[in-house]
Parts: sequence; structure tokens; C-alpha cells
Amino acid sequence: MNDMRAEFRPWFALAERPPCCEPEPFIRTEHLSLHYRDKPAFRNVTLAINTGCITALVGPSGCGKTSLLSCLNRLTDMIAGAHVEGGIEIGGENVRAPRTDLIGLRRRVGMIFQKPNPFPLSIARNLEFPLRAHGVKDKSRVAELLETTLTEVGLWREVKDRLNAPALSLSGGQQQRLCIARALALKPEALLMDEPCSALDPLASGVVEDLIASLRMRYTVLIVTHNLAQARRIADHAALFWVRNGAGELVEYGSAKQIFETPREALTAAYVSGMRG
Amino acid sequence: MRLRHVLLAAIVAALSGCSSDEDETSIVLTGSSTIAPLASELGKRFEALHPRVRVDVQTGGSSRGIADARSELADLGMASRALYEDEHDLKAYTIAYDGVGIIVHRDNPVRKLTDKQISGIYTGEIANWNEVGGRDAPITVVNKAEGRSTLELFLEYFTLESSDIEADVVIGDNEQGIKTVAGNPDSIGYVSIGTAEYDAGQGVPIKLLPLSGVDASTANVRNGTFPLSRPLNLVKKTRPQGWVRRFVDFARSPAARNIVTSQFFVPIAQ
Amino acid sequence: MLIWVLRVCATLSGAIIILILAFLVLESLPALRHAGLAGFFTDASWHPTENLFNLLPMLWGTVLAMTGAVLIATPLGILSAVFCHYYAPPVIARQYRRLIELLAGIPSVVYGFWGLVVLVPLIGRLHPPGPSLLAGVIILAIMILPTIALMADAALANVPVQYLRGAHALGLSRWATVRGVVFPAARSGLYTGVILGAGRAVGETMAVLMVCGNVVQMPVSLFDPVRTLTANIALEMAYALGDHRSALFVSGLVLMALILVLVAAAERFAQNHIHV
Amino acid sequence: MSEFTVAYARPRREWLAAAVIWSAALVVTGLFLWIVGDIVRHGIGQISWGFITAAPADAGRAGGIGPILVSTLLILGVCMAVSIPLGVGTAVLLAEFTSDDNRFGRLVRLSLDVLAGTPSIVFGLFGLAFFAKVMGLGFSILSGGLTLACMVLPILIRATEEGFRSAPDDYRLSAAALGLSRTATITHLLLPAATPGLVVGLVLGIGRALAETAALIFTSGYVDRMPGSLLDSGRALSIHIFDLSMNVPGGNANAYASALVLVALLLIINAAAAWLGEHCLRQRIVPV
Repeated sequence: MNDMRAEFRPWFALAERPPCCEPEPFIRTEHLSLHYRDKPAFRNVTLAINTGCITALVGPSGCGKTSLLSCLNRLTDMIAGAHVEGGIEIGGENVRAPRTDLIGLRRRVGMIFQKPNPFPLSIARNLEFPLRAHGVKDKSRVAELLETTLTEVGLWREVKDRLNAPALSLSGGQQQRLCIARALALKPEALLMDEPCSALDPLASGVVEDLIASLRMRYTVLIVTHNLAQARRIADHAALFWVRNGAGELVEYGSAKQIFETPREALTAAYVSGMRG
Repeated sequence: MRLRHVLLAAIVAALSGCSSDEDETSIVLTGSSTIAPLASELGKRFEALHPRVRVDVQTGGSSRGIADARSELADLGMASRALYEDEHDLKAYTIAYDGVGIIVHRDNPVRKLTDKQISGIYTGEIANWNEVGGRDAPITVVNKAEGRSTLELFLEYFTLESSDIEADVVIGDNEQGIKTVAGNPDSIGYVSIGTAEYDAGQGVPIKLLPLSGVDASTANVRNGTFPLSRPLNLVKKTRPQGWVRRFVDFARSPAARNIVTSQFFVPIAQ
Repeated sequence: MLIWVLRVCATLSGAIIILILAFLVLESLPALRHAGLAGFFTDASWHPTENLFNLLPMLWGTVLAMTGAVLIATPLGILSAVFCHYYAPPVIARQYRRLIELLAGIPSVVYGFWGLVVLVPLIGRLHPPGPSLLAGVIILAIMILPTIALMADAALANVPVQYLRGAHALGLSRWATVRGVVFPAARSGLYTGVILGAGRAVGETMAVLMVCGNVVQMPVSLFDPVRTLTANIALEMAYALGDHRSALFVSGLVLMALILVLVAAAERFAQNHIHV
Repeated sequence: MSEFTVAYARPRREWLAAAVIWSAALVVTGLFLWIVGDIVRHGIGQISWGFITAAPADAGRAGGIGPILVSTLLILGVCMAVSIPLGVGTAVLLAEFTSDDNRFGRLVRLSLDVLAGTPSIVFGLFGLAFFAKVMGLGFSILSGGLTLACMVLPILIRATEEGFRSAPDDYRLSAAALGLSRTATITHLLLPAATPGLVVGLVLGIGRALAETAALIFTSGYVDRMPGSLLDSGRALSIHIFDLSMNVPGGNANAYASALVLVALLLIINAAAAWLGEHCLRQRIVPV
């Protein structure tokens, strides 16, 4: 049954989706720009991501969507030559302040990468070790979190008998769900997802997509995707990026319904109808 | 955490060690590596006689022995040579003698060489064994490194300067010399007689040549007829006192003779 | 917090060489003051007891012995590692690795001893006298081989599997994969191994002293005996006094200068040719 | 078609490469067997439990090597206890906290490269002046161990640094995205991933330390009594071998036997280092 759903997915769900969003924005960027050494990635992006919503970032490759995600949890700090301008506020705190608690920030804002990247440890240790590093020392509490988060991502039944097996022995889809579980175990408030399904086969992709959809209301999810159908299926809001003058820019931002059905910009209309991009 | 405490305790214990024996005294000897095995053995015998005393022997060369005796870093310095003119602020106590003999490979037909021939070989005037009655083969001259006391003894005897010598191989210790000569049938070298006698007896293919007609043997070194020998000295800045004096006395006593002989050196005349 | 602990570690590690250099300079000063630095390169010969202090032939001896050893040991060592990873069956590879690890820990005295009683007479039969530059080169090559081989082995082990899969997918043959994919990917490790090996070759004392012949001269052939700077110190330190002793420390200082030049040259080379 | 003719030339070159590589391995194995065979042939006759436990007598010609073995292990212990933390710390700094063009990093690397080429006898004389005299440790196992630590540091650091560099950036990025601190990332992820490098460093370092002669003559000394503490002088196995083969006539047999014990000891210690690396650090890294 589960597998069937991946293929026969209602196409009309948009309008009927229950309202999720509190109008309160959780992530806010102000005139945010990023360039690597001389090469600009994106410029002048002002966005307000609502709490509890799934917001999709769509647009052609190279328009700075992924770079935008790395700005938000300041992973750009680790990239030599990356230079950020503008403001970022997450949950009311200024992320760009020099004294920001990076560790705390990254715990509150989880990230899922395009390629599943579990650590070369056992399945259990992939979750236990970050928990312990974040101060959850109590063994029974760790075990409890392990079970609940693995259940949450639908992995518990599949792996509960081989928690000590290497994480890299899991299939691609399972690995990605493990990575999501690893992020969820830290009780984040927001999740940044960088094309989490694009490296997976369609079946696995469907399972992960359902998982992401189920995170609605509970987490603020920002997802980069190239799959317009996917964005249409799961997103409450969508933002279209496009490359102009050699750097990514925000073209249009609005509710998914509006973007996909009544786009304001001609570029958006062309992109969502499949005529460009 | 607990492991760390255990480790700490172990380190403290290891460092303090047996320092609980307060009344133990130790005698430190440093210097010549030639004397070191002998001194070590003398020390062991002395320790057996006087359980409260420890004798620590360290090597590093005669120059080190002289320097440490002077600075009194060591209780006794060991020098495998006589004291120089400018070293008479120190007192030397000879505990044994060591003869220096010329060696060649056992298969070398040459039975004896005159002093003139030897100095000719070492200065490069004689380059082939057939010039001194041997095979037609180039001579491999094995010399000692600059500053070594055997070299100085050798130079003094043949009245040569170090820069006159044309060597093919330069060596450090006696055994290296013996192994070098044993490995090359056309070589000539000079080493400690006791060592050479022992090794030749053990089947190492070398033989000692007589010098000025006197056979190179420990017996001839002992009776004073062999011309090339050096004293093995213990040196000290001041007149030795207490245990140090007892050790020096012991090393020079008849009781130490068999130890000296067992290390292939020549005991001093009583 | 962590970073400070690490900085202290690194500072301590880096400071050792400064202490050693300071020590060498301090001990060399008397000879430098009496003979002048130039004397160590222009005197007629090395006869320190007669106040002649020319170190140049020994400098050459050191450079030649090191170069020869590196030239022999580098291909042998790297090919050994390639053998372990891509050619040998796993069982043999494991044994072979163990063997090289053992080779790394055999005392230099044993190598020297073996060289003195086996290798030197062998060379002597070929071309007297036997103790020679060649003997030194061979012994040093054997001694630094494990360093180069083990570092190369670790470097090859770290080549990402994807690269190999990619190469296989392209239908590249084994040797083409090794040459075209593995070597470039492992450059940094291979290079480190050679640098460490060369360092050991320059600094080796006891084995060289036993097999090189130690005659202070410019070698004109591989069969000529030579003396290296390290052997010079070890040979004469035991009986050296005054300026002679101090001059031996100058040998050490010259050796350090040589190493500094080599390392700087290697660094320059690495910057131009190896992008890690 | 013509552009693929290269493929026909390939098998021959391939065959040649394989032949060269196999013969390189054979040459190395041959040399090894020659040298070790020599040691075993001459030394095996002397080996017995008594030889391993007894004290040397008659300048080492008779008796055993018990106290010398103990001193050797103590010296090695001191050396490793000092050099491993210092070396790993420095390697972590160099690999994880300094970029290639960082000045401090380059300076440290340069000084380590020079240190790697420092002759062992200079280490010995330095150890005598610094540890034995300035620091007042005298001729002792401690002086010897510390001198050796200075000597093996560059090897240890270089190998460990390579290990760290080989850990994929993926680990660092995903660990950072999880909000893990640098410390947690290093101790839990990178250190285990760098274990192979660390083990190579250890094997080379231990090998060098056990094989060292010149540096120890001047520091840990010549006394062959059973050491009572780390401040006692203790003769190392390699010095014993040197003394027996170069300074004591008739010492050859026991020199060979001691060399054989040293090689066996090395075999055990290397295996232990590999095992420790595998089980204490790597255990958590589960290869697929």
C-alpha cells in the first residue's frame, strides 16, 4: 500500500490542504547576498518563512538556492572565501551577529543534504553521538529518543533488530530517513532540506516525501527542490529564484496555490508551466 | 577519571622508585667506551662486595670522561689514554693497559712488516702488497678516526702527522676495525691487541703482525716489551675519598686482575 | 579552549627544533670564533687537530648518499604500496605489510652490522676497498624504504573508492588506474613519505658510519669511501676536545642548514607541482 | 575504430607494470629475508627463557637481557606517553585549524620537517645538555624517553595529519550542520577516521624509537642494572646490541640474540598498536 501511494498521488490536493501556517514568520532574511571570492551566488534576497509551514525554493540550477540554505545555519562560515551581506533572523535572533551561539543555532535549525550522509558509524550511534554531544547523557533518555525519532521517520520497524549495523549498509532512502531522524532527534524548530529526494529512486523518494509532508505544523521546513510536482504536492509556500546578471535573485514568493495557479510574474508562469527552466 | 588517578599514582611511584633507601651511595663513572665494559664488570663485583653501593657507568668517549671529571659531574672519569700536558690538574689512576697491534687478513702471506714499511703503507708511498713481499693487490688502509687515542698513539710511534695518512677506510671502534679487516683480504689496520687475540682465537680471519720484532701479544704488553700500548685510566680532580677511593683501590687490586683479563686487557703490575 | 590546548601542543612541537638549533649554535661558537665560518668551507682539508676544518667533502657525502638512497627507495617503496593495494592477494598483502613494518623497526646498528659483514665484503670483491658510497646508499635505501612504503600505503588506502569505481567504469586497466587516478589522488601522502624518508637518510648515523668508509674526500665513483656529516660527529665526538669538539657541532649546524635548504626546496616544488 | 587501437597495446604495458611491481615486492622481501634470516640464524641458538629474564654478565657476553628489556619498555613508554598527546594535538591543529597558507601552521610544519632530518646523534647531545643537565633529570630513563619523544614527533605528526586530511569533508559539514562542536567532531568522528594514519605514525615512531642508538647513549645511559625508577639510568636494547657488536669482543652471538628479541618485541608492539587502533578508536567506525 505504502508503495502504491508513491505513484498515485492526488494531483489536486493544493486547494484542500488544511491551513497550517501561523502568520508569524520564523525565518526572515533582509537584503541577503552571498558571494564566493569574486563569484556572486545570490543577491538581495528578502524573505519571511512562516512558522510551521513547508516552503519550497524552486528555480533552475545555479540560482543560489542551496547557498541560501547554508547561509541560514551559517555553514558558509566553513567555506573559505564565502562572504555574506544583509540580515538573517531566526526565531527572533540575529543569526549574523558575531557572538551567535553556532552550536545552538545548528541544533535548532537542522539540515538535510542532497546526498544522504550518515556518519560511517552504526545506525544507533549516528543518533546517539550527536545527542550526547548536545548534552543528553542519560542513557534511557537517549534510547527513548532513538526509538521515537526512528519511529517518526518510519525506520524503527526496519532497523530495530540491527541497530548496530553500519549505517552505510542501509539503502539510499533509508539513509536519508536516518539523516532526517538524526536531525529530528535534536528537537529542532526548523529544517533546511537541500533536494532531499533527488539522489533517491522514485519509490524511496516517495517515502521520504511523505515523511517531509508529515513534518508540517510541527517544524518550519525550507526545502530546495527541482521537482515542481513535488513542490506542488507538499509545499504551502513557494519562492522562485532565477539567475539574473550572473547571480540568483528572488523572482516571486507567495502561497503555493498562488505561485502555481495564478503566478504574477511572466517568468514564474513560464517556469511552473514547464515552458522554461 | 579513575584511570587517570591510577596512572598518576603509578607515575609518582615510578619516579620516587627505590629512593627510600636513603643511606645508599652511588659512584658515577663516565667516559671512554673502551673502558666502559670493564668498569661495568668491576662495578658489579664491587656492588656484590658492598651491597649499599651502586656503581653507574656511562659512556661517551675519553674527552667526556676528562670533562666530567674536571667539572665533577662524574665521581670518576674514564680515559683510555695518558693525560696530556694541559691535563695535569687531574689525577689519573691506571687500572689496566691495552696494547695496539697491526692486523691483516689471515690469508695475507705477509708475516712481518718493518716500521718503515708500515709508515710507508699509511702515508701512501707503498700502495701494493707486492712491494712488501705479498700478493699483487692494492692495499686497503684502515685508519682510526681523528682524535682517537689509538690513532694518536700510532702517529706518535711512527712520528707521523694525521694529515700525512692516506686512508681507504676510517673506523671508530675496535670491533669495526676487526670486521672491516676480516671482510677485506687486502686490508691492514691497527686495533686493541686483547680484542684481536680473542677474535682470532674465535676463528675470525685476522692475524696480528709483530712490531719491531716483538710479537703482538698481551703477554708482551704485560712484560713491557711491546712498544705500542696505552693506559686505561680513571681520572679525578681531587684525591678520591670514601667509597670512590675504595672503588679505585679495588680496581687496582689483585682481586680485580681476573676481571681485567676477562675483558681482554692487561692488568697493571703490582 | 580546545584550540588553546592544540596551540600549546603545536608551539611545543615547533619549539624543539629552536632549542636544538640554539644548543648547536652555542656549542659551535668557539670554533666559529677561532676559524670563522668561511674556514669550514675553504680550509685545505679536515684535520681538526691541526686546525683544518673543511666540511665540504662531508657535505657532498651526505647529499650524495641521501640522493642515491631516495632515488632507490622511492620507486621501491611506492611500488610496494601499490603492490599491497592493487596487485597482491589480500593474504599476501597483509603479510607483506607486516614485513615492512618490521623492516621499519630494525635498529640501525643491525643494518650497519649486516652491511659491514655481508654487503661491504661483497662490494669489496667487486671493486675494493668495499666500504663505499654505494654501500651507504644501499643501506640507507633499505632503511628509509619502510617509511616511504608505509606512508604511501596509508595514502593509497585513503583514495576514495568512488575514484576507483569511476576508473573501472571507464574501462581503465589496473596500471592506468594506478597511474592516472590513484597517484594524483594520493600525491600529498606520497610526498610526505619521501620527505620523511629523505630526512631519515640525512640524519642516519650509526649504519652509515659502519659501511661508508668514512674517508674525508670528494667521491669520484660509487666505489669510493665517503664520510657523511653525521658519521663525522659520531666518529670523532668521543675523543674530541676544545675547538675540535666545537667544530663537530659546526658539522651538525651545517647539516641542519642543509636540511633547511632541502625542505624549503621541497616546499617550493610542492607548491608548484602538487596541489593538495 | 582507429582511435581505439591503443587498447591493443595495453595488455603488454599492463603485463610489464605487473611484472615490475611484483619484482619490486620480491626484491624487498628478499632483502628482508636476508637480513632477518641472518639475525635468526645466528641468534636463535641463544634464545631461552633464561636469556630473556636473566641479567647480563661478563659485559653482556654471558647472561641475559632481562633488565635491558625492562629499561627498553620503560623508555618506550615514556616516549609514547609524551609524544602521542603532543603529536596528535599538533596534527589536529595543523589539519583542522590552520589553512595551508596560515603562517603559524607553515612555520610549525617547516620546523617539524627540519626536526625529522636532525641526526640522531645531535638529538643525543641535545638531550644530554637539555634534559639531563638543564632539567636535572640526569642519565635516566626519563631523559632518554623525552629525547626519543622529540625524535619521533615529526613522524607521528605527519602521519596523523595525513590521516585527518583524508577524512572526507562530508563528515565535517554534516557534523557542523548538526550543531556538533569542533571538539565533538574531532574526538568522535575525525579521530576514528584518522586512525589508519595514526597507526602508521605509531608503527614508524615505535620502530624508530626502539631502533635508536645514538640518541640514547648520551641520555638513558649504559647501566645494565634493573631500573628501580624512571630516574635511574637504563640501557636500551639497541645500545646493548651496539655495545656487544662494536665494543665487546665475543659479543656477537648475544648481539644477534638481542636483535632477534628486539624484532620479536617490535612484532608484538606493532600488532598491539594496530589492535588498539582498531578496537579503541576505530571500533565505532563501521566499514560497510
